[in-house]
Amino acid sequence: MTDRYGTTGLKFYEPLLWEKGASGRYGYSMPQQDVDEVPVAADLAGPGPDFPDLGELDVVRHYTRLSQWNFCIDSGMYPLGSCTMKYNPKTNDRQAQLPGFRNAHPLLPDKLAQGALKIMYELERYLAEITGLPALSLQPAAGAHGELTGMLICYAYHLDSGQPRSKIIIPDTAHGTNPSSATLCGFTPVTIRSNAAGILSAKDVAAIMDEDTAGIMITNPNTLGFFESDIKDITEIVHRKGGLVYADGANMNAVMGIVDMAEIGMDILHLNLHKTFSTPHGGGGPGSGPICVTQKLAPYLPVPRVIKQGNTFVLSEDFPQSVGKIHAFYGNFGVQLRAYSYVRSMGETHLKKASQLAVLNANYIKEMLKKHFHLPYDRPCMHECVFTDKYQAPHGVTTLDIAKRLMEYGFHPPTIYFPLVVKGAIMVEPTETESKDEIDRFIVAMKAIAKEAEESPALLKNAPNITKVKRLDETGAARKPCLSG
Amino acid sequence: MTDRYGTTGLKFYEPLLWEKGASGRYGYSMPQQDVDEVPVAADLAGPGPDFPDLGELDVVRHYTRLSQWNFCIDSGMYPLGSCTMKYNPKTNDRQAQLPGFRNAHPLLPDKLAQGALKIMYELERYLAEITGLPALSLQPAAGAHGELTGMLICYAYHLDSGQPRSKIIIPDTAHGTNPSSATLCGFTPVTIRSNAAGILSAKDVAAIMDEDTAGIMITNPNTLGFFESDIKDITEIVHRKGGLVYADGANMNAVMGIVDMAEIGMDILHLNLHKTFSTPHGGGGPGSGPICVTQKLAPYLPVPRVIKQGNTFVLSEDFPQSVGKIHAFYGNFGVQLRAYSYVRSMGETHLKKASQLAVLNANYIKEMLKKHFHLPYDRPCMHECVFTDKYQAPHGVTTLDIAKRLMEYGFHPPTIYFPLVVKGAIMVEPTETESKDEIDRFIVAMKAIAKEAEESPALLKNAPNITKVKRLDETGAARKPCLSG
Amino acid sequence: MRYLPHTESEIQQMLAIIGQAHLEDLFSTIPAHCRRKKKPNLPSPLSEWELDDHMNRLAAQMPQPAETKTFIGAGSYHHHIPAIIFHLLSRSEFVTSYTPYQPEISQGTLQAIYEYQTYVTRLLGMDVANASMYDGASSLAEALLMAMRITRRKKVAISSAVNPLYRKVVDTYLAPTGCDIIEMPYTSTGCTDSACLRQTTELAAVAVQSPNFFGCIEDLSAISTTAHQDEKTLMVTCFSEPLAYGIYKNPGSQGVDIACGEGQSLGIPQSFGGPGLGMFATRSAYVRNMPGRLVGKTTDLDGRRGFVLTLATREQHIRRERATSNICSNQGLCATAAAMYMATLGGTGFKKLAKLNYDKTEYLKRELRRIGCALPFQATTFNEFVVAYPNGFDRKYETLIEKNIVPGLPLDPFFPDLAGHYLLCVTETSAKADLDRLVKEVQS
Amino acid sequence: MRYLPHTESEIQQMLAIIGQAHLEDLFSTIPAHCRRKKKPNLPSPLSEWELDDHMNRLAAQMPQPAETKTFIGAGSYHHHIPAIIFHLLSRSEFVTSYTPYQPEISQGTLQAIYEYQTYVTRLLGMDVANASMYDGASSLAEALLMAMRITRRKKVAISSAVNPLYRKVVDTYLAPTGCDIIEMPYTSTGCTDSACLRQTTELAAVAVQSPNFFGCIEDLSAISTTAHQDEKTLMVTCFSEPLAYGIYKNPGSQGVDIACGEGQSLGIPQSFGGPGLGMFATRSAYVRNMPGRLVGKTTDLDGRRGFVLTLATREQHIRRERATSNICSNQGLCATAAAMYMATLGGTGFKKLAKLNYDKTEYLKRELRRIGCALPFQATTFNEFVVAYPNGFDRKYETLIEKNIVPGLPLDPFFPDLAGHYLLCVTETSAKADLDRLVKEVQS
Ligand SMILES: Cc1ncc(COP(=O)(O)O)c(C=O)c1O
Ligand SMILES: Cc1ncc(COP(=O)(O)O)c(C=O)c1O
Repeated sequence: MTDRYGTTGLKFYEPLLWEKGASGRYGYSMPQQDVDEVPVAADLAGPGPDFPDLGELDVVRHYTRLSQWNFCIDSGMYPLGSCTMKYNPKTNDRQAQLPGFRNAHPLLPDKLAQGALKIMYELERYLAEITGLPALSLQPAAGAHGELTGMLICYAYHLDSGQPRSKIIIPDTAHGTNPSSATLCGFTPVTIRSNAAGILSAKDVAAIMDEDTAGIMITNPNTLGFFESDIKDITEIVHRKGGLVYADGANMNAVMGIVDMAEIGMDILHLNLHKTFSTPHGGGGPGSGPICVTQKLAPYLPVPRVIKQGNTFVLSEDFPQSVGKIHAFYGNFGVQLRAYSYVRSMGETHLKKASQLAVLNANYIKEMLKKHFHLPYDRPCMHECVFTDKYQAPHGVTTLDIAKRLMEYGFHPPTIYFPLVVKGAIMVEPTETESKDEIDRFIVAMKAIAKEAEESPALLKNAPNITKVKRLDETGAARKPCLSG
Repeated sequence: MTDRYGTTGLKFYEPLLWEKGASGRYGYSMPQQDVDEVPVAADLAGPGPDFPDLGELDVVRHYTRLSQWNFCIDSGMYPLGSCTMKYNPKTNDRQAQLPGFRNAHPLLPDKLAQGALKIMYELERYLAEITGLPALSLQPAAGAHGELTGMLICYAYHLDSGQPRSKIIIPDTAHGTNPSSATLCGFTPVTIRSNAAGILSAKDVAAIMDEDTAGIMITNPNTLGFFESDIKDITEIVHRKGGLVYADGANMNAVMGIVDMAEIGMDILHLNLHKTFSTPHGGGGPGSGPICVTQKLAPYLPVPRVIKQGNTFVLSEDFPQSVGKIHAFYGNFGVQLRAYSYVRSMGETHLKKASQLAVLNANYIKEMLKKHFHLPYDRPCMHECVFTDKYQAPHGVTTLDIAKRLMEYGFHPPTIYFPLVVKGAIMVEPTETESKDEIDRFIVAMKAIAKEAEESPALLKNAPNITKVKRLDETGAARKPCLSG
Repeated sequence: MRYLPHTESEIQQMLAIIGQAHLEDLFSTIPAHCRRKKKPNLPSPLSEWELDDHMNRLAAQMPQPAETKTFIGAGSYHHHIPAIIFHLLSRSEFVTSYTPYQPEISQGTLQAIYEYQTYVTRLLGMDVANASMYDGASSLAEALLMAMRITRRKKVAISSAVNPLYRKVVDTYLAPTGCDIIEMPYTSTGCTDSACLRQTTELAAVAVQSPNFFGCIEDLSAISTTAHQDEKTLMVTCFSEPLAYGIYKNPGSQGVDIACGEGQSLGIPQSFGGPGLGMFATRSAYVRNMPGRLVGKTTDLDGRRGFVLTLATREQHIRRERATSNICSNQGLCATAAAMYMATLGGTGFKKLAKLNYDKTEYLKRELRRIGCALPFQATTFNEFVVAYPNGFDRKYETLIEKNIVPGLPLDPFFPDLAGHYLLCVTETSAKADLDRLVKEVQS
Repeated sequence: MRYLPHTESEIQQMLAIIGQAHLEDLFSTIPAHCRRKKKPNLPSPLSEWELDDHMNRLAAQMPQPAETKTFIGAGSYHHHIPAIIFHLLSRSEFVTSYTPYQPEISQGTLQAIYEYQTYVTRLLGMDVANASMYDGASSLAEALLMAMRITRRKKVAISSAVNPLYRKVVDTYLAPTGCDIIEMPYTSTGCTDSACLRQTTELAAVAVQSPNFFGCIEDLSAISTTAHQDEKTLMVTCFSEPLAYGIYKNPGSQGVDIACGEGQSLGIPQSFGGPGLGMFATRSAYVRNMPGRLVGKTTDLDGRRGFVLTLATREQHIRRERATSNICSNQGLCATAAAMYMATLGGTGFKKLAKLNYDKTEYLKRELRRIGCALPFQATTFNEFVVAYPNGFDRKYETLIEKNIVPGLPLDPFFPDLAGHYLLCVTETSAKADLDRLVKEVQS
């Protein structure tokens, strides 16, 4: 038996799809031609796509093999900071596959869609309870999409009040989507630095908040894993100058049932259902980024909105101040449905417990590893903690090397080099679904790596060796992009 | 790019279940205690099992990791001779999961079970058409179970005719289950040798068939992959002495739509639905081994039998000559249902084509490899072909070494050391679902290994190196068995 | 056909290598008189979508789980199955692999079965368990054959409270052996009357079931003691509801030599009776007489832990006519499902769930008694029991079925003297409201 | 809760290490006035089985696919999805992984997306495609933003035959940019009238949809030519039914600069409108202006082929406020599904399936014309078309819905001038018999 969960075994090479197949082979069960063939207008007709012809087994093997090259939550701990890679319950997938949902057309008459509308309506209510913000839209398809929607609301709000504003305050710890979403709405980001404790100081906000500033985008807990304890002062400052407070709720997993976002002065907040609410991330999406607002801003929410008329749910477009539509239909309903199942399974008690355990896990890791990895802010953290490679740097070892070596121990690396304000950041978010055993093994691995960094740094510099491929030439990839075959 | 499909990558170590967990953790959603607790009689009460307490994610990771240590059809070619490892269509699994089937109680009143009974009734009809044998029972749960049922029928038949018989003729190429099943019914196997062409000679059968011999168990095509071309003479000889001919139909995949088993004189035959009819083997089962008989033997089939009364299907026990029951209910219905879906998907044309292509693939491999591996019988084969390690032996390389090295090329080894009559047998059954590309890659691998055997035999003797574990101490395992932890 | 990958030109290329012109030529070794003239008469092929429609229609003719309440057990039990089990069990690596003949690339299956074997020994209190048998009935038959082999005797005693379907299978398996089968009656409490054993000698085995067919818990210790008065005789216990051992003493602690039965209730869908899971366990002393596959722990060349099929010299592929059984393919995937299920429950959950089944059953028993139904057997039960419904219930039975309630299994086909009696089963899947509804319907 | 693995004693051990006594103490950095007093008011937790029941009941309130025939497309299409896609796509390795930031252990996702990008370029005849956008509507909006960035212009022309829902999304996205949106009318044939472009200058982009919202195939070459009379102007085409390119000329061959749209019809369940798949492709020249992730081919230290996320300097996490888009998570799993679907169809199957959709649609058009329905637009269509049902159809519409037929989408909410007109969709999932039934019902 071994301490190292990372080991090796047989994997399969698999060519690209178009390196396989034979013309005329097929993998699809073509329905009968039970009507006459009609010629296609010659001037419009095209040759059709040049795809290889594959058999059913060709496709099955291709993707089975490909899948086996991936790390995933179900194969091991995935402590990717800011991403909340918690366990994705299988029962939620079961619910999403029910034929009544899976096959529902989005433009069915409302009366044929009561089951789906009820889910959306109730999920909105639950998320309103959890965030404290009473009105919301499930339409945004991901976190950044939620941010954009929120910024559009912010833009529309100021426009309506007759004074469009041009700036927005964004902390230096913010996720890249924040400034980018703000820019899309014509706002110029004004960066504000976090203080020595890794949070914002109210006085710094006061110093730059003015009447041309639309508001502030704030992540709380922030991406260093700290609660913005000046938040009430900050929101007051912003509000006093007529600004709005946008909350990036990506880190909601730390404070469910603990903080009411409305009470602390947040006006607009997006959630990431694919983080806090346990929906799977699918190797990059689909996610879901509901946008929650105060009553005052409710009229600006995207349409249609699900409303209840007596016992019936209907989709209403009748919100003249609405920013409009942000998705062709109602967002990623299949993801919302999974989050709905999650909330119904957890209830209030377990959601709060989840936050407590997420914070417990992070603080435990922080305590256990802080002698081995430099902790830029040595104070209690929330759901994630940020280390750096400072202790390892003298041995020529970087955060990247540590991350790559960790793979060989059977763990997915933490988020690295983010937030940008921490040099060589190693951002660990264990989530509550990792057990103490698993966390302890992670700690053992990290300590071993810290030791290796001193004693045999080459092990780290050359890692990973046991993965399907070794380090890849990313510079070459960007210099001469080859984006299709 | 590489010729070798076998490569390595990250796998995960995973402890035994009881090396994980923490007392009080749980992974099961316990339903509400909505009735009073009632004490259990103290004299009968036990402590309950000593199982570790695991969380849902513990279990998910455990089996996800374990699964990744397996080779399977969906990951690569699995040319295990005599096992017909063809592609298992996913749509058949879908059908078996339909709630109406999946949750059906076997003792439902017939009128509530019409859907299931219809499937069983129709599958019997289809298999009767395919084999040519008109009556059958789906009750046997696997091939060997079918053999046992067949031998019980043979036993009952002779008993009814007033002359129990004590012997049964079994070729030396037979699968081990044949003599073993016969023995269970009190028959003494009399071994008969195959001739220089790898088949039985009618005259050899004639020489030993007598009135104390219950019949013959014959596999056709046999396990060397040859059609028993004397079969008509053989069945006549056996019949003339009052014997019955039992056919092991494990190799039916070679002759669907090509040979009618009744026409060539077979009286009883079992099929392996988990071979010929594409149901998955599940790492060892469940299978299904329907037993098919002539009209004369129909009264002996196990009960209950599905019969049609008007438009209704009923289970009837009313067959007084029946051998009785061989399974508590009706066999592996979930497997039968998959075979039913397969037959309905294939129809007559594609089943015949499947046999033709299975034979095509085997003969192609035989031709391409016979210069590299010794072919003990150089003649056209059916669905499988048998090589030996004779050319490699001078280099100290055995069939086992070849098999192990093949893993490193990304293929599952063929069946080895069976049939017993061929020294160092390498029995290759590609099946029809392997494409020419895949077969060609297999041939390339086999040729490369033949070359390696000459040039660097150590590569073979030390193989496999890239698998999760290397060669295991099987002798030690048997000498000091450790069968539980 | 999408499962057949060969294009016409590939077929031609391959035929050319073989030296044949047509696919038909490949069958030249089959004499002309052996080739069939008539094609099999099969329905024409369905597309994937037609098959879906067809199967949806057939499945719709079966009771729909959300609508129908079936209070039947009798060897097949409706328990909740966690979604993770379906998810994990459907992984291709488990589903589409063969028996693990090549251990280096089958460690997943092998470790899973080794763990299954371990869980079974812990559940039943036995030393060794095999990798599975076909089902509970054939397990029992094989247990008796094993006892006959060990003792070289040809007489067994079997309780009449053993599931009658299992007894029929035993009869079938034992028919050619000339074994004498003595039936032990059941008493008025619903348990086996082993008194007759005292007059019987030369028994290879004494076989009972616990919980027995009537749901009653047998006093295994007492019967074992009686059986073992002849020290050669083996005590065999079977079961169809192993969940009972979550609250009741296990067979191993009560002198049982072979414990076997059906494991369907451990996370395997009912699926109209199969595939289920034959469980089989015994004492170490008998391991080399066991039927079925065994997975053993060992080490690889580097000293790492690994698992292999072992003690194969008992089996048909090595020992042929002298094998301990003819079994080859077993119910491996079902054994894996059962292990997953037991792992998910954990020891704590297993006990709690068993207790919940018991409590709900006791509730229904009390309620039925309250409305005046007779419960003929007084012995302790687990999640099944026999009830005598009021006179004239036959007609109501049909009405209830119309109302999507199957109020138990009528016992007269199996026990003519129990006409008018029904075998009822209650699991955790029945809410109190379901039980109340049944009681109300019976009463009304 | 089975998702929360910590036992009480583990919690205590961990708290001890941290130096706290209670879980609550972990939140000491949150000022007291920031802690909520009122608990969120949520329904109490459901067990796995209660959740199943609850969701079964809700799903049962939706049309059941076997019973209901929905003849609506309009951006969401009912196509058959092979069982293998569900099977493969549900593999944990695809489902529970994050964006492939660590390529060494994400090659499965990366190769799958690289293949997806390749298939998209081949289908659309474009040079490069990204790894996906949120949906068809937001893809179109991003395409226009991209055109505005490239051209540094603030005016776009968009066809009124573009899906009105997409146009609304475009309006929303473009609102803060101050961009002028000029609407191109549609002609009596159902296609875009691009005549107005001649009088318009300084356009960043001209955007049409083909097949357009009415199902009509646009003459993309002609419109491109007009648009490109100003060589800076970008020609943008969107689509919601990419299957059409199985029989019709692709955008790339018709002078299109950005082709984008919705890929739901490529093997993704309709799922009440999402998750779907935003497809996005352009010419090589514009690759560094593209929004969204890109996977590129490269080699590892040993020279082996591998894949990485590339050209990230366009993206928000590097470029922040100067990024080409704010998109981060996209619809990766849906892109993988689409690749699987296209791979399963193959080139031959893709063309054949497209043709079958077309043939069936032509059949229904002919039959509806036969019974006297007017089909206002004469342009060639793919699998959708507009029909004017007989007067007084509104009432029959309700009756048909009772009969489980949804006979198209009423167009008046979107195009008041098309009151009484319906948009119908026919795919391979409708058998001739279904179409005949619809015709009969309309006629009766
Ligand atoms: C803090 C923060 N904000 C916003 C986002 C963007 O969310 P999404 O990827 O769903 O668009 C992320 C995602 O990583 C994040 O971590
Ligand atoms: C020729 C032959 N006969 C019989 C059997 C036994 O079938 P089963 O494993 O289904 O019991 C096999 C299985 O390998 C076989 O190959």
